[in-house]
Amino acid sequence: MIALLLRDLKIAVRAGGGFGLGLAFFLIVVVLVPFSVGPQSSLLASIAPGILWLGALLACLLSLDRIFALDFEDGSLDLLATSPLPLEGIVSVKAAAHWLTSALPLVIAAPFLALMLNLPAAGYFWIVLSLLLGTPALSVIGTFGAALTVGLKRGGLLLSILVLPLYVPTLIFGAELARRGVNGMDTQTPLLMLAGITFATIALLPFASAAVIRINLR
Amino acid sequence: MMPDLGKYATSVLSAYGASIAILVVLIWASLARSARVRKSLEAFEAKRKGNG
Amino acid sequence: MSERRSLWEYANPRKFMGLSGTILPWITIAGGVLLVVGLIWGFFFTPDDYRQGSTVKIIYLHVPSALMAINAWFMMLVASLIWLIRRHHVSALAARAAAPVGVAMTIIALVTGAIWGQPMWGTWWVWDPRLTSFLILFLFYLGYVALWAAVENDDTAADLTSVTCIVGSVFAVLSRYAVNFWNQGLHQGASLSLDPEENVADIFYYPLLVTIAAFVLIFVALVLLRTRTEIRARQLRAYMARERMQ
Amino acid sequence: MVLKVKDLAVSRGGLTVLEGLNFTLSPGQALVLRGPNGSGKTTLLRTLAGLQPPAAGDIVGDPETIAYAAHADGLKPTLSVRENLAFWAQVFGTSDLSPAIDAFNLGTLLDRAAGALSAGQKRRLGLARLKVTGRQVWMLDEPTVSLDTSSVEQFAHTIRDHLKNQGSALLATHIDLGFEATVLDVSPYKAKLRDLPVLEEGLL
Repeated sequence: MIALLLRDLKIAVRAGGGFGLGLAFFLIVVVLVPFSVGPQSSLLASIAPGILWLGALLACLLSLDRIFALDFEDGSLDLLATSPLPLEGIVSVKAAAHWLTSALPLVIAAPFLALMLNLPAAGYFWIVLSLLLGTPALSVIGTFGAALTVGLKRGGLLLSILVLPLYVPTLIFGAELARRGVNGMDTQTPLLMLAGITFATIALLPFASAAVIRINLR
Repeated sequence: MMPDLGKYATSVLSAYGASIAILVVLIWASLARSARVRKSLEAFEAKRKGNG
Repeated sequence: MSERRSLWEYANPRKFMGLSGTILPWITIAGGVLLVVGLIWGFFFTPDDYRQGSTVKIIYLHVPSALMAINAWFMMLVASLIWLIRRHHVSALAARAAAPVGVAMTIIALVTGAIWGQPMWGTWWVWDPRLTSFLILFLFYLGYVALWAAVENDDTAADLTSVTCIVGSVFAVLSRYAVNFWNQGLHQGASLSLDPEENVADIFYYPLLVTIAAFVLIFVALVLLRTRTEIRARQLRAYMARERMQ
Repeated sequence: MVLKVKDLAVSRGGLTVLEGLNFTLSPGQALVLRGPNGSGKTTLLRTLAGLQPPAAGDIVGDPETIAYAAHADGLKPTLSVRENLAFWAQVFGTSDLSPAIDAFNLGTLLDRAAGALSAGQKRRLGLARLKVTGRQVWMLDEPTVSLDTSSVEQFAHTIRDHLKNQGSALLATHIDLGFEATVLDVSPYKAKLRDLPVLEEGLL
């Protein structure tokens, strides 16, 4: 399992792995926002939590189809499925690798982008906390979507259509947590819900993803 | 005959119109596909019988 | 009757085609008659509401379609579970057949809701939790239908969409809860709602029951018709696949 | 006996392609599957490897003894030969790479990226992967594609070695590899067309 994680990280970091593309996308989306809504600091500050969450979500989405596509094309997925590793573990590792390579850089970059959106410094903590807590759910749910569409031609758009509705609860509670935290409101409910969604998806969704991979490999 | 719908006539009529239109499209699409599939299946089975 | 007879017999495609062919005309006629009766009753023979005026007549379409939008998904969930557990092809095909009907019902619910909201709330769209939930449900339907269309092999498509339906159901319920929480401050008062339990008097309620029954029957008729079509299409594809092998 | 197949039927895309297969595989035995393209050899191997369920019949054997090698080698182009092999060794819980490296003459290529290898070299690396799995039953789908004559000889030698050590092999291949093997022609087991895959004939 750890070997698989290390292998995926190594491939992502080496040339041609697409590492950093999501981060660049996140940066560009957030930079485009002031161009589209105007440069007023107060407006930007008030929509910053939502923009950062939406940008992070889209950046995560962008790299989902790579989770299984390469392994499917070169035959590794067949070989992994017949290996001693349980498929549930394989999909969990894949989700973890996606989070480490695609989502974690976004979380780290978020405060700097928040700065550009004139968010008060006290809000950085909540932005980072909500993304840190919510993005694992995005990776795990996205892995399920990637497992559904593995092997499909033109699966990319379908993947987005399937995954985006599943992202709704995570987005709502994540952005709500960030917004409430920034505005100094009560954060307990969204915090608990977001944590609940993340832990429940990590615990349960790999079983669905593995089942779906088995179906697709038949 | 026509009831007096008052100032909301447009809303009510457009709601009825839109809903019935959507239902009609759905029913028409279902029937059209049903007829098409049925015809091609029958054609196929007739051809098979002819051959065998 | 032998002891082996059970409801599951109708999961056999041939039995299903026989039974559905017999009852389909009757259900269609009953549904059509009830729809005409309910809509005429509601449209011509009920008074206006003292606050909502004549817009109250929209409930005869809005409430049944909204109910069917949810029930169609629920039916798909049950059919998906039956397919995954008992591997009856009719079940998977019925789920596939129900999805476009559910889409249409969702659109009717959204459109009538928006048209009702325009004079009542002064805007076509508010991010009311209930309306928003239907919008999200619509997105779930789109993904489900798109997945069926994208996968070539029928059994694979049935398996994948079934899992999607089950996972989607959990997330749909979660979304409903999330949306409620997200817009709790702006929730519209019950006095101006299309929800029948909250503010509909008996005089509006009876024709509403008739249209609800009509929508249920029309839904069943459409699903039966479309399932028959799917079974035939499946049969045709099976013939074609076999021909290619020869 | 490491693998026993009873009345097996396998299907591809909902259609049964082979049926009524019965055979056993013993330690030290090689079984070569023959048959024209599209006859279902790959489907049979995938079924035996556990990637898809049988359409009918039984497969008796421990899936934990099987190492499967498909058409595609599952190599990562940005990883070196050594890294590719070491990864699969770790997945299968083994650690000694040298027998595999020696058997397929990969010693001089170890630090080259797998993406920079020729087709034949990639294939050799893919086959070396089987050796690092440490598993008893090898299932190979067209293993000699893009191998030159001397590499085929190396491969045949490796198989002979494996059989000598009480391993077994199941191969789908067209060429004669020059070792003693039971040949199973799958053509007679082609599924009869009478069975419609799902729905009954004459449905309407």
